[in-house]
Amino acid sequence: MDLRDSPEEAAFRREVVDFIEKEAPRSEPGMTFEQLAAKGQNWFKQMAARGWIAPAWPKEYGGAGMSQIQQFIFNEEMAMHRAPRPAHLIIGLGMAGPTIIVHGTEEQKQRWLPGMLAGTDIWCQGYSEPEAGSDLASLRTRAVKDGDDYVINGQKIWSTIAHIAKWMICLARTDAEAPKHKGISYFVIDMKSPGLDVRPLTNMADTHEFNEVFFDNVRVPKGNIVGEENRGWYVGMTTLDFERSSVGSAVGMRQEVEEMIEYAINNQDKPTSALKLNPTLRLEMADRLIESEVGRMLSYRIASMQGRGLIPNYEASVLKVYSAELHQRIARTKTKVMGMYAQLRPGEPMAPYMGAWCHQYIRSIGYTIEAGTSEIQRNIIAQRGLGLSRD
Amino acid sequence: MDLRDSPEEAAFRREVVDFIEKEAPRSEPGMTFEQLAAKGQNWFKQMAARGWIAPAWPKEYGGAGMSQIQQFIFNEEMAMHRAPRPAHLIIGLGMAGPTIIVHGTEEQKQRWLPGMLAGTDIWCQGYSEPEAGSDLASLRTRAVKDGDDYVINGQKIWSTIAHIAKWMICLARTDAEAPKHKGISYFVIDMKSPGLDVRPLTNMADTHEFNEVFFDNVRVPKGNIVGEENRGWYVGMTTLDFERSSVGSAVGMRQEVEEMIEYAINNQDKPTSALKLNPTLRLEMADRLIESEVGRMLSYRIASMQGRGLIPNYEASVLKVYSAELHQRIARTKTKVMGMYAQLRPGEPMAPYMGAWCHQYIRSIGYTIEAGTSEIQRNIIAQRGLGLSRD
Amino acid sequence: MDLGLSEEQELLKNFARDFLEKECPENVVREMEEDEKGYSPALWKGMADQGWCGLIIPPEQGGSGMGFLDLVVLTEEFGRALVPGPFLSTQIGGAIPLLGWGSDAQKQAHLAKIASGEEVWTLAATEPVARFDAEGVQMEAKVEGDKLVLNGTKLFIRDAHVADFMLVAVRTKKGANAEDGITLVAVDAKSAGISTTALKTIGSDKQNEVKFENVSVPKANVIGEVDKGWPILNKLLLKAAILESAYLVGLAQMDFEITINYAKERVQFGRPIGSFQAIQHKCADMVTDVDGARFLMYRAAWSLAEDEPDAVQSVHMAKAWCNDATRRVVAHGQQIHGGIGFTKDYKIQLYFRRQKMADLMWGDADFHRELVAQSLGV
Amino acid sequence: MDLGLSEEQELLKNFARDFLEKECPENVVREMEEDEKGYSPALWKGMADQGWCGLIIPPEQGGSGMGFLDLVVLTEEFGRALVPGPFLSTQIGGAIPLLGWGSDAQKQAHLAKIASGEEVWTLAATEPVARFDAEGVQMEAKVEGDKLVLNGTKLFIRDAHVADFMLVAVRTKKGANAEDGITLVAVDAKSAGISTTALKTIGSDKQNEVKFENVSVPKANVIGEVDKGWPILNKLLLKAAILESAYLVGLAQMDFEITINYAKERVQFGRPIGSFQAIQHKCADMVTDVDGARFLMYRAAWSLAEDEPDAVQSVHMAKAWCNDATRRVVAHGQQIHGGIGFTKDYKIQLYFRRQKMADLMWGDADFHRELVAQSLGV
Repeated sequence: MDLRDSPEEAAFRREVVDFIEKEAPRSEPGMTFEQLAAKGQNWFKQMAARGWIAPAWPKEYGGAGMSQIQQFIFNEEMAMHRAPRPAHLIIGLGMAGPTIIVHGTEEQKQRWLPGMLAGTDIWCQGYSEPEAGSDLASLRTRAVKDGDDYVINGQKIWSTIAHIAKWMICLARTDAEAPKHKGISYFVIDMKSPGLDVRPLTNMADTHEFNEVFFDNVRVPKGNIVGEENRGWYVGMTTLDFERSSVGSAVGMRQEVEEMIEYAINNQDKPTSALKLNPTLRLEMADRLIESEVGRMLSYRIASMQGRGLIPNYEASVLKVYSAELHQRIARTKTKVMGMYAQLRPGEPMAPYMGAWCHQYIRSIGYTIEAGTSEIQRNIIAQRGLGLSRD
Repeated sequence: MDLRDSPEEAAFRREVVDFIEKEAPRSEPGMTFEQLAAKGQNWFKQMAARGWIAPAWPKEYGGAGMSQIQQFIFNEEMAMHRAPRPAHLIIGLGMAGPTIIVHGTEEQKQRWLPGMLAGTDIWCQGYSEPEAGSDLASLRTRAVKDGDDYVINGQKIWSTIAHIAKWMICLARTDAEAPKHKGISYFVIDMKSPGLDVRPLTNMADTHEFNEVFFDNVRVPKGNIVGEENRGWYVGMTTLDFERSSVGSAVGMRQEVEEMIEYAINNQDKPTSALKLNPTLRLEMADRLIESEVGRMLSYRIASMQGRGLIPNYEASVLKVYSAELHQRIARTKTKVMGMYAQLRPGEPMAPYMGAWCHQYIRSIGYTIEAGTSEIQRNIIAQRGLGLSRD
Repeated sequence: MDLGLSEEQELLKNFARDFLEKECPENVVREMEEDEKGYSPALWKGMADQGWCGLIIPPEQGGSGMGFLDLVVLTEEFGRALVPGPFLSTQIGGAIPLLGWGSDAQKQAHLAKIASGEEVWTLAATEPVARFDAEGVQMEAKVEGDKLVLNGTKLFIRDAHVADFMLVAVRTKKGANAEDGITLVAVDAKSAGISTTALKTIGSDKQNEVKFENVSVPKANVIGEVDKGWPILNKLLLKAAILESAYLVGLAQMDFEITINYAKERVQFGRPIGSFQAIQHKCADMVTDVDGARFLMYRAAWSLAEDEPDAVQSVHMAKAWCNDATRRVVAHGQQIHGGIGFTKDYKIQLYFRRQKMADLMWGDADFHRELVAQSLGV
Repeated sequence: MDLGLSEEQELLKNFARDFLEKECPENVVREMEEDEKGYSPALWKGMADQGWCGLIIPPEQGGSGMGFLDLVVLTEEFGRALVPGPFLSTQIGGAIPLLGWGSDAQKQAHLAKIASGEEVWTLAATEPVARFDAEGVQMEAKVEGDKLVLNGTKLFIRDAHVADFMLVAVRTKKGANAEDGITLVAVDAKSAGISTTALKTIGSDKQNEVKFENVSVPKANVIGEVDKGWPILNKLLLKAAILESAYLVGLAQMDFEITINYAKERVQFGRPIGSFQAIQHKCADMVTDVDGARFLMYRAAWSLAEDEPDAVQSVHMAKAWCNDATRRVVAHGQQIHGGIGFTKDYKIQLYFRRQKMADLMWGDADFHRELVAQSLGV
């Protein structure tokens, strides 16, 4: 048990901090994907030059080959310094890339990985469908072999940034007769394919992250299947595991809470000060700080396990459900810090923090839904983690 | 909508209050069943003389024949004045009696009702078994016909005050082949029957309320079946409905919270004052007061429905689960009011309120379990009340 | 003793529900979010024709002659349908104060016009300090002869942009006791020196910043007496809190019903999600919260209408609980809906956003809880 | 950077678990609840023989030479097994203060005896005012020549009835600053004028009222300096809070494990209750709370052991969270057990009752949360 960096870790942390302090712009509240991509362009290039844009990828594929602990340090410092992450590239770098590295052919790697690293190719994901959300394996988008192609028909939903993506990783059913997990294949689809239609899906926070994607006889060459035909479910699960084990958000939470406390303190002499008007708020803020520290420890725990070569089981789901729910509580406490001003949305000049906290209050509703609802996560913890039987 | 008493209701309330003020002793914290029975003897006789010991029973059977609203007023005033209820008689008066009135023969009524009213006969209940708790219908105690008797073998558990009871209402299986709800009969059993063995079951609050009851070839005359043979499940459900619709506890909660606040205020000048040492406690007490008022309204709602001749459906379960969980929160807040002294148990001279609040902190754990766990109640609300399908 | 609705109230409720389902469906609510005025004159006229604008105004002045409790019942239905427009503002800023404390001349001049829907009013109480107590009223007005001259800013004023009159709380005297020196004055919204700027809010209701620059108002427009406005404003704020609570109850009830229906219809893993215990138990908690909120609100509304000794405490209890309980309800509503509920196109988010709006308006739960604690002497 | 245990700590933990499963099974715990002494001398001897009594004492004084973090790991196992007896009291009242602030003579006189299990110590800090801050120390002692004379009452003193020495916090000077004028003095429990009365507590631990009547103690028994005891006591209370948190973590872990096993075995409606989603989700929340409590406690223990700048804040965080999280765990544990868990005969209630005991000891969640808030400057 030692929370201090080893000399090597400390050296690495210094390197990260130096780099960030020298090169990184600061995140600003409420930036869109497009604004982020524009503002961070040079910064993301600098990251890519070091392989740091893909910290987990092996060096041979252009990543940084960081150990789990190094990734943790990297994530922590990025969050502490509010250095922008290339959120528009995350599906490529965080999900598609790692999956292709594990399951792809050499040719596929050569074809797709460089564009991800260069930041030129934006990727998106086509997993969920209107009737296949938590029950993803019941997906109905069909891919039928026709010569050297597959012809895809169906619909995907919640495809983040599909509207600016060049490629999509997509699960489609290639064998309608097989048991539901065993007839699915994992495709890479060119978003410019004829018959593919992207329609924006504005969320309740009034932002456009998600899209619906419709496939009307979209042809995909068979060379775009990653892994074996009909084994796509398991290929796809690799991707989800990558998604789940990313512990970045928990690390940033304490930072977020401290920012909130700082705001409250800085404004405590104003007549609108919530600290003055609401005597329990200081204790509520203390609770959020404690809880964010618990979240940080739950992610340290995972990094520690990985650092020792252990494979987290239920621990990632614990972190996911805990962080998502805490994020919602933090968002709510932030509204209390703003009092009546909490209702002012982005675009309203009087809104504190450019309305970002109001936006977050709404946006955070999605945290307990996306990437596996809290209900599904609790099922996983109970069944996979604790060995309770399925009902 | 009118929360004020009608003139008739006001007159009745005056009558109740006058009677209580004139005759009733005050409840004391932490009294056992035996102490209560002893202390309240004269008072219970007075109540019986007016039929008020069985407020809901028809007058023809010696009850008060009170309307639902009158019962509500009666319960409310009893709670407000901390007048002792004949808790040792409650299974007879509140469950067995009403069931016999509905399902019993004239002979059975003549035989059993007077002793209940006179307070001479204490009744207990034999429903649950070790393997049949929430899943009561899977009970396995067998009753086999043998001449004019039934011979009973098996075991019951959680039989409150079986150790001082004269009679038990008991569900036993009379047809092992029938579907599980359809082979059960409702018996009245003499607790002095040979082969019947009562063993005390001390609870975690270190008090003896519950018992295990063992049946080793206990003979029960067939005249002791209430209702038809094999229809006992439905007879028994009548009893449970009587249990569920008793809204007394919710009415008393606000009284309890006010008592707590009074204690905190009375002690606020002492150096041990929790109000002084714990600045959030006042708001926590305010929350308990608000919540107790919600509980009171949820029970008013039921009384109002009954007053209009409507039959509550899920509403009784809402009240049950709400009250039980609130009771636990109240018990916890009380421990905060006492600070370190909260850990002192009954029997410890230094314990505030004779240790009753410490006892309540432990005892209240049972509230969300007994008479249908909160899980079962929520199932009932969702399925019976909201029409969601069973899984 | 009866917590149920009277026959008349049942009629009002059912009629309102039918009317609003027809006249104020989801698409109207959505259109009005984007609309500059924020309400449909046709719907407003329809509501006035039903006698709702004058619900509590006596028949002699063209009203329906019903009472505050009836208004509460109607407001619940407004919450259910998320009715846009200045209805509540006009009741809180106009009908209630005029009826309660207006002079005969003031009543004569305005009540009939309010009842007919001709006049829109709003209460302009809060300022940039955004507090609901007497110290929140800081904007000054100077009494000059038979006029008051107003200077300053009011903030978070609903429907000020379409109001004909604003009931403005001003400070006419400064002293140690903040409750002394507040004056309520009815200001013609067309007066020179008034400017309003719309705010972009989470509830897409129409709140405004209102600036007063040397706005001159006849002293005859004072409601009650100069410097003695606080008891009136305080009472008004209590009534407003109850009406907002009623709105929250109606809103939460509908959120709950939409959610239950969704849980019955949405199939995953080969069965309706409403058959999963995790969903069932959330639904059970939702109905408990909605019911509890409704009956606590009724109880407070009744106490307030009857001027019972515990009226003030029970209003604080009700708003505190309604805020918290309905927040839990709409959170469950979103969670049970999952992804679909997170889209702007689906209706449930309309409820989630307005819950926050109504929660903040007239004091959040912490504010009212604090006042409950004070009422206990702790 | 590593939150895991060292190899040595893993060994210690596993060995302790095995030893305690064998030597301190449920029946021992139950017997000691009723026992006047409250612990079994044989078990105490066994623990001393394992080197546990002297775990943090250097080998030169007969100890095992391990550190505070190792003591934390061991304490977790004590919580798991609900080990009765004055182990923690002796560490908090004796080993830790003597090692940290004792004179060479004091160390010489006592450490070896503590390590061998010969001497039992306890910290006598709290009084009838029952506070864990400097103002809580009000009992006076007069310095008379080379003696201190103690008069007053200490309350909630664990194991005082079997202690050989008590580390008593007394007030030797009164002034505006409560932190000035506190003295810590080691008092021989057999001194004339001391009387102890056992308290009947929810945790069935052995707490006492201890009365001091003109108890005369050599000045040489002062730990640290006269009047300057608060910094020591404060540090001791922080360490005590962490050890109590570790005890809570172990206790909650075991409560959770017992409950999971019960949920797997108990059949109702033809299936294990652990297959019901309502139970599964409670179990998922339990493991989240236990894990969170453990790692936050480790983090604070490490900071405290290393004297990190955030040590004090992290201890307050840890005790606040451990109190609340373990309370949720034992409540779920009871609920999942249903009726059987409500009986005195079944083991789960032993955990529920001790959770409350450890929750209250060295400051409840509200106390520590308040200190976290103060540390934030709000």
